[in-house]
Amino acid sequence: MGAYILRRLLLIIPTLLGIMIINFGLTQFVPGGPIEQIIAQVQGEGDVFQGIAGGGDVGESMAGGDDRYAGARGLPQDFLDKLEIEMGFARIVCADGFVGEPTVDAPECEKEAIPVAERFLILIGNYITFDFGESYFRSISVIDLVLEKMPVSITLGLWSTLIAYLISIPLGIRKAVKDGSTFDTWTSGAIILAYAIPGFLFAVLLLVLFAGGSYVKWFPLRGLTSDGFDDLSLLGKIGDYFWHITLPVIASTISSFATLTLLTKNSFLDEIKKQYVITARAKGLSEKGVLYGHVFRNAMLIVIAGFPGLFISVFFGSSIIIETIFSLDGLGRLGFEAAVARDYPVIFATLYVFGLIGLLIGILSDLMYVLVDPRIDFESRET
Amino acid sequence: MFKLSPLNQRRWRNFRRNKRAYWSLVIFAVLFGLSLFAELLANDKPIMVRYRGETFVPTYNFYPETAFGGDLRTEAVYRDIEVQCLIVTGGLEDCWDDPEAFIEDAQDGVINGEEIEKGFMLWPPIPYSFMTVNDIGGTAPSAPDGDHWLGTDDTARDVVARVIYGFRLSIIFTIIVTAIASFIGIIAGAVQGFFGGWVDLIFQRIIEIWTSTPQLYIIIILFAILGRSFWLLVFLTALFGWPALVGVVRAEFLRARNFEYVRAARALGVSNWTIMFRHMLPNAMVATLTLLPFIITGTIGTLASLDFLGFGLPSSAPSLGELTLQAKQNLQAPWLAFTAFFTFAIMLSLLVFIFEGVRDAFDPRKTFQ
Amino acid sequence: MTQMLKVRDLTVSFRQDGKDSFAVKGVSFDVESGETVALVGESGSGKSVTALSTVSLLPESATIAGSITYNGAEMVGADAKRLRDVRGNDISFIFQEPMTSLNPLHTLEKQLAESIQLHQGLTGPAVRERILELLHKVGIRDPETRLGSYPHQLSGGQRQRVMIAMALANGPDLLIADEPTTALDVTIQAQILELLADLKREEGMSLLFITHDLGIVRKIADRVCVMKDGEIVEAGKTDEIFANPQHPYTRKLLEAEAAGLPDPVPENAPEVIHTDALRIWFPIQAGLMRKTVGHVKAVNEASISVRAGETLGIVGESGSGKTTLALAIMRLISSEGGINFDGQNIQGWKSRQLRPLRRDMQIVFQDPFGSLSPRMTIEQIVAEGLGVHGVEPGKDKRQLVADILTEVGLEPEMMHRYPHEFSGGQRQRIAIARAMILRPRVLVLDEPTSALDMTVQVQIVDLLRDLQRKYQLAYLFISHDLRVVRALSHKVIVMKQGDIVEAGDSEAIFTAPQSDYTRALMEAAFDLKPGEVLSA
Amino acid sequence: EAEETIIKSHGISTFGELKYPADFTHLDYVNPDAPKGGEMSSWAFGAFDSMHPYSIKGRAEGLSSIFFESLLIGTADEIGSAYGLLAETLEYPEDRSWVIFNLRPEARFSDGSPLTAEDVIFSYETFLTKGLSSYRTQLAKKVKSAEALDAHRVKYTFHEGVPTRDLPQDVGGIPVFSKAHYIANNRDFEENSLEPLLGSAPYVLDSMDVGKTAIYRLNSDYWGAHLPINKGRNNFETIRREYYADYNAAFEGFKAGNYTFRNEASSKIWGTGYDFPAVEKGHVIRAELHDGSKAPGQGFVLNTRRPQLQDRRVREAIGLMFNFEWSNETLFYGIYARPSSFWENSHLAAEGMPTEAELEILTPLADILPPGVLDEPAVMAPVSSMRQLDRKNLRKASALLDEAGWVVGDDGMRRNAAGETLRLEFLNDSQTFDRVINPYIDNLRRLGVDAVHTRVDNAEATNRERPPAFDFDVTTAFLQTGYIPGSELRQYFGSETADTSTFNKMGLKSEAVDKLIDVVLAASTEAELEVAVKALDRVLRAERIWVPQWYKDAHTVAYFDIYEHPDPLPPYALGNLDFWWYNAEKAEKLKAAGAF
Ligand SMILES: Nc1ncnc2c1ncn2[C@@H]1O[C@H](COP(=O)(O)OP(=O)(O)OP(=O)(O)O)[C@@H](O)[C@H]1O
Ligand SMILES: Nc1ncnc2c1ncn2[C@@H]1O[C@H](COP(=O)(O)OP(=O)(O)OP(=O)(O)O)[C@@H](O)[C@H]1O
Ligand SMILES: [Mg+2]
Ligand SMILES: [Mg+2]
Repeated sequence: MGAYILRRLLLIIPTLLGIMIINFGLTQFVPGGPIEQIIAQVQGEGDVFQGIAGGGDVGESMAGGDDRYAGARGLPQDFLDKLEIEMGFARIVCADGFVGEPTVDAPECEKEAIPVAERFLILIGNYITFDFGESYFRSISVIDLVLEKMPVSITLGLWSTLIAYLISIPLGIRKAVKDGSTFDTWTSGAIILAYAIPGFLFAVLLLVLFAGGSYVKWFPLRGLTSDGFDDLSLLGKIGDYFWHITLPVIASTISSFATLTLLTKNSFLDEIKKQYVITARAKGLSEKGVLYGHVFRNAMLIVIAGFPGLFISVFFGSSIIIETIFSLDGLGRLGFEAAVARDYPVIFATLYVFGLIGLLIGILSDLMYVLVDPRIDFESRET
Repeated sequence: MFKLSPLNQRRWRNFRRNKRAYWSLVIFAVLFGLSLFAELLANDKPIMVRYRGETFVPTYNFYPETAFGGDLRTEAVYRDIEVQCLIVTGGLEDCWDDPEAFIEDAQDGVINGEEIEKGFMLWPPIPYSFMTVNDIGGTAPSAPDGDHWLGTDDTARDVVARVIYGFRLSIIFTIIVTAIASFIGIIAGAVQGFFGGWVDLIFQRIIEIWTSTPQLYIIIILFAILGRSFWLLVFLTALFGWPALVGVVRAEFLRARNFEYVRAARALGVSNWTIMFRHMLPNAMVATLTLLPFIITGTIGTLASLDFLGFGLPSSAPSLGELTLQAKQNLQAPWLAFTAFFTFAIMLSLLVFIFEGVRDAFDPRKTFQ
Repeated sequence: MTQMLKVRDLTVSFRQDGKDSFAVKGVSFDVESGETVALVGESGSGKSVTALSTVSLLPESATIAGSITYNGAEMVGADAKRLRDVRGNDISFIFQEPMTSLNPLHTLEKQLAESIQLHQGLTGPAVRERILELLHKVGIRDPETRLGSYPHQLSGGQRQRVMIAMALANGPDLLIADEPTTALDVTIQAQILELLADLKREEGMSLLFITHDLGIVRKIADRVCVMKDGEIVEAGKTDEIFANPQHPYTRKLLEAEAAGLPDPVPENAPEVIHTDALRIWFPIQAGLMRKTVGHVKAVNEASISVRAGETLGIVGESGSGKTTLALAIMRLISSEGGINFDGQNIQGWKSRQLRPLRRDMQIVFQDPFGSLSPRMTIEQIVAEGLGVHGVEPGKDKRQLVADILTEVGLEPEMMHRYPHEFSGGQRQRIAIARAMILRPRVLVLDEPTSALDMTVQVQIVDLLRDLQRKYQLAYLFISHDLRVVRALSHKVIVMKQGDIVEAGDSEAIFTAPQSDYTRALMEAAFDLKPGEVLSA
Repeated sequence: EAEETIIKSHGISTFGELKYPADFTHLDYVNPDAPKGGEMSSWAFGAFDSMHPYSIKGRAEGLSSIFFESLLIGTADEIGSAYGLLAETLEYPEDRSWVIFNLRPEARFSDGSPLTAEDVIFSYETFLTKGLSSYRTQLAKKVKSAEALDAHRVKYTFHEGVPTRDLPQDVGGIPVFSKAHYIANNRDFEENSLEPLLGSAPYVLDSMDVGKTAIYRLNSDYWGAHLPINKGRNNFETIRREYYADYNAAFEGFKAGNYTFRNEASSKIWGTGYDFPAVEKGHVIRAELHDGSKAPGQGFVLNTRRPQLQDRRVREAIGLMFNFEWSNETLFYGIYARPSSFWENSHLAAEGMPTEAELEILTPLADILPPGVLDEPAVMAPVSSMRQLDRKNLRKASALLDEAGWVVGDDGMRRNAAGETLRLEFLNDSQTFDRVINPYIDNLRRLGVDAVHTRVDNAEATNRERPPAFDFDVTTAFLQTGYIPGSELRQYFGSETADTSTFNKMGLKSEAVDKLIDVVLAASTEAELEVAVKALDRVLRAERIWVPQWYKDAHTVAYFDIYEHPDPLPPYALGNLDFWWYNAEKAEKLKAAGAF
């Protein structure tokens, strides 16, 4: 086992490298790069979220604003060159004997594109030293950027997974025990309906019904906390926090019961009639004792072993759509925005860091298998 | 005739005994079967046209307007009142002026005292196709009424027609994708779990690399190269979908390979693949069977969210995802939301019940009344 | 004496595929307190079902009619709470199939501790003490080192003893023991029976004992009920029944005994199996990192040899490595040392290479239930080997299956059923049928008759002999039932703690055992006085 | 040269005439007695993470330029005029080859420190070296030098040979920030920051909740409150901006009174959303206020680089198939108007038959003009019936295409002699346009055109629409023209830029247009300019390089009944942040009625 774990740990290196190569390679083929995105931005074209947020209108993309400031529009080449250099696509080379600060403006210097392979090596070199660079579009290091978005993602991830598990597992077990009863039927119906509700529609519905100006206004429309959060007492803060997250958490949880509940139910159905369960019953254990003490571990291998993975979803579990609707700024939006805006430092760094975490969690999750079921090992079975 | 083995007969009987599952299957089959003939159910071309004694079948054939006495050589637009007038009156020139009145007049077969060759059109029950942009005399989306039973969407297209075609498209899409993805996923998971060792180590790494590839980029790249199309999306969704099952199947196999009956099968000299698929898979199917209906609807959901993000099917395609998106953007038109919700809910319920029935039918210990 | 358990007109039917089949048809009997009642009878006659129905442990496909009262309280249809209180505390169960009856994911300690804590409220070190005491009583060697083991790390007999320990943990008033000693060697068996007798004597425990071993019945039972086809065909005092059986079936049962000797092996018979100092050590791993901290030395340096048409009996104490050795020879677990089949050293062959050989080397597993795929019907299971290795031309697969089922005493109509719908003995026969249908040249039989009543046992022994004669089959026959071993084996090896302590011709070993251990075995098995030997 | 006449004035306009004399007391369109106080709150889309609007990094708060004033300031009722704000007066020669601004000595930054020539020059230089690209290059091309003559005088000298007409206004419009503050805080102009630079404007940052809310407060010590140009303006005590990432949420926020002023951009919400309780109770006022500003020139541009689009008749036929009337009614709740001209909704749009003066310019170019310019009225956008497919236009378009050699084949598709179909790909990067484009495509296909719709993401669209790719047939663009058109016309319409300009998306290369642009640029009086632009407009329209889409000629606003505004509004601004004011009495009443 120790050897296996060591092997897995060592394999992280080529895997991460593979991930980076594939992604880096991919970005070479994506039509439009960050420079185009900046051009689009400077020209005042649509926000990347307008589509998702919906409700935008065809008349709205009318560019406008400060005509005078923008002057006659146009992006000069030297500006684009400078962007390229700044973003690491090119560098300045100067003729021999040039003294002073190299700039594109100097006649002896010119811009030279950096070859893809070299760019990749530079990137990997930086990453090995955990230097992830800055976003193209904001003066902030990628790590800070991610940390900035964390609270929202953790909030949504944590609470919705917690609620989903706390409800689904007992419910699934009960359904398994009462398989075929009316209870089973109506709960199935309910969770399926909940699953079928498109999450974002539900979110909007909640918003309109409980936070808007047409019906009741019990909950706030956006954000994680109120404006005066810092001045609140501890209790007030907690209250304020939960007050804010109620709607988004409900919206992001509503559809997550179905799979887990049914998975629990069916896994239990499979185990519940086995001989060892009868043994447990014969011991005089209570039904709960039998179900949770004996069947659970046998039936829920997948679910239990999924717990480390769950941990990830706790951190990154928020959905872009829920975030958008409730004006929350989390990793969902960050990721999508970075992808659409071709903000490569953010994309690569998040891939790298989350990739690394993911790989470690993968190992943990496999170890969980062994912990849950000691018969499991990962060796080859050629005997 | 295809004959079921006694065991499968027993399973089928068990399935039928589960009323809920059985009727879900029947309803689903009927709905899907009907939707296969969507062109005859909802179309902006008549099923049949009778013009000057000749019969035309526009659903499947191209006829220029000139074929009916019109003046354009492009395809006849049967919903146009002028074209309708031409067909009914047998091609009278006067149709250009006041077609409504002429159609009225032609009902008795005589116009201005002259006998005409009266024609007719046989329309499908829903005389709109999913792409038909209608003149609704107001602002789209328009509310349900006699013409448009579920109203129209924000491009003034009939929602019923879009749901019929959308149902077909979604089901075909998801069936293909799910079949491919679960096939690959199950095999991959099974191989990994069963063989373990280096097979597992290498395969897992490949999957890890694959799943951390930004799918959006691959979609954008391929769209840019190959253009947006149904089959490309099928391909892409399957490509991204298969790792979903690998983890669970692998885990189940890792466990099941230690069971005594696997050893017994091995002692019999059964080949590895048979052991995997005859002995282990049926016992490692719980998660798969449970997840399958959700994978199926989830695939439709994927399609929807791609539409949502703007990387889905072309916007004229009858996608249920687009309908949901519209529902969100047009809160003033709740019929869109209701339609989307009910379509999804019905589809999902049917699927979940069917698969529950399948699971039960395959469960040796389940008793049926 | 009071009537502790009173069964009246018990009828149990199972619902299968829409039809009802009756397993128990109107059975009535009593167990009085302090009394031992033995339930004997044909395999599949409903003994286990009857026992299970007393505290409602039957699967939901079963319908129970009639009445069962325990200490005057009705158990049929009793509420869950009531059943819970009775189960485990008042009435304890030893299940027929110990291999599958333990929770595979719980350690011994946990499984045992659970019962104790539940009904006795003990905690902490007291629990552990009690567990060790129990394990010791049931004859588990070094119980401390076994506490952390999982069931799959134990031998069949060890598991069975854990089951027994679990059942005795709370000092039940009534112990229902469904073939509790099938996987135990005779010395341990004697120890267990002694233990039960002690409990009965000291604590007035009643015992409902299901067994095929009439010797045991004679030794411990006060009364006997004989079952056949779901009915009690005869009941009465043990002595009377044995002395004067009324029902023809009872008579047949009493008479049946695997007797006789195997046909001699032809002189020039080729050697088919041969092992060279085969060694199987299981690593003992600890911690999450699974570091190997030691080894369970299951088999040390075993060298055996079997010729065509020859039977090698393997006997020895429970946990001595018999099953392990058998599995290693079949190349189903890894081992060190040479394994020769037909002169080829197959050690280290890939499974693909081995596959063609499998037709010729088959095994009947000790745990029949576990070895049957739960979602396959008997037909599929039995026919599977044919599918792999091909059917002789002109033969119908289903017909072959039906034939072999008949030969092992099962009705061919049952072949569309799933494994769990059979009785323990029936499953064992299915496992035999599965192996036999291939007519292998080497057959390993790991306790193939432990769950069979005497009549069927005789039938199987005859069948084995028959086939051996006809096809020159070689058998490796593992059993605790020395009578059967004697009836079948040409040669015998005796194992103890992984070592072969004695090997030689069957007659020689039975009549002139050399080692102390063998001698002790013989004495226990054949009721000999110390120092006495079996006559030739 | 000494005999140069130097003009010294309180303001400057493109062609010389200023509406307001030096001693004006207040702007005509403001209410000089407007009360001060209250709060103006509105919403914005998305989130912000910067308070520095002059860097491409970060998402700057939409009003974050509010902190800065410039030397000159424009008004909402005049075009091309600017009056001194930080500058008391300005001096320039007739040829405007340089300009000197005399700063108001009392000018102060918000922290009370004096604003001097040094700050002006520093700001200018910062913009020149680190400002947004477009700004930078424009400045560098035009301004030769900038110097502080003394503490309150700055002089800009312009390059020779560049048109100088607008340059004094251009340099006078540069925002001024405090040099001392910049240096003390170690700022980098190119990086985003949440700490605004120090400016001199009436509003200062009150507080913010990053990404969610920004509040600006009127500076009670504002140095310029007494200036006539500021009379009746800057009336709100605070200005609050609320960010929402979702349109629905934003609208709900308004309904609930989280903010009180909404410039409704969505025709859908305008058409259907305003029936909530606050409207019904009369708490919310819904008004369509006339917008006198020029339409932004939004249209489908046709890429004339494509072989199939080189024929003007094909382009006309394509234009005929867009049914604006139907779209407006069915898709837009009827709130849009249709532009025909590139200068729609302004006095510069050509109308009817060419006038004498226009003919004077056009006739010499008769040979190279597109047909119909001289003898037909200015091209108007086609009018369709309310039926989605207008048969009249369909026939007309069919005839045009037949004439152009695209004939209908047996499958109903049009093909040219080479057998190619008439392919037309709409490149679109906005989901909201789907419902406009799809019916249009539907119509085109009925015409036999092989029209398809390709939706791509933003970056890809930019990539394909820009040089060197120009890889599209039809796309939506803004052909932005100015009230006083200048050299940008070349970028939009000139042949020299056809292969390199991001703005000449249609790839227009027309000699006549080039010549007319020269005429426009040469215009020296307002009247001349108007005639020249109209002539140009006629030709551009006759080229049929676009299918005009729509524009909105009214501000659709909704606000809680606590604000008042001058009536009538000036033509060129809504001014809700500028010259509207707060009615405390009404506000009390609403509050009492529980509106918030
Ligand atoms: N997987 C395993 N891991 C560790 N120890 C094991 C494992 N399998 C068997 N053992 C140990 O090896 C020893 C031999 O077991 P084996 O099953 O061969 O005994 P056996 O002779 O067949 O006994 P029985 O008669 O009770 O069936 C036992 O002590 C058992 O606990
Ligand atoms: N779950 C079940 N479903 C259907 N039939 C069953 C089921 N369990 C047992 N049977 C049948 O009931 C009958 C009685 O079974 P039972 O297990 O009581 O036999 P037994 O007397 O204990 O036999 P053995 O000595 O072989 O263990 C058998 O014929 C068996 O096939
Ligand atoms: Mg039994
Ligand atoms: Mg054994």
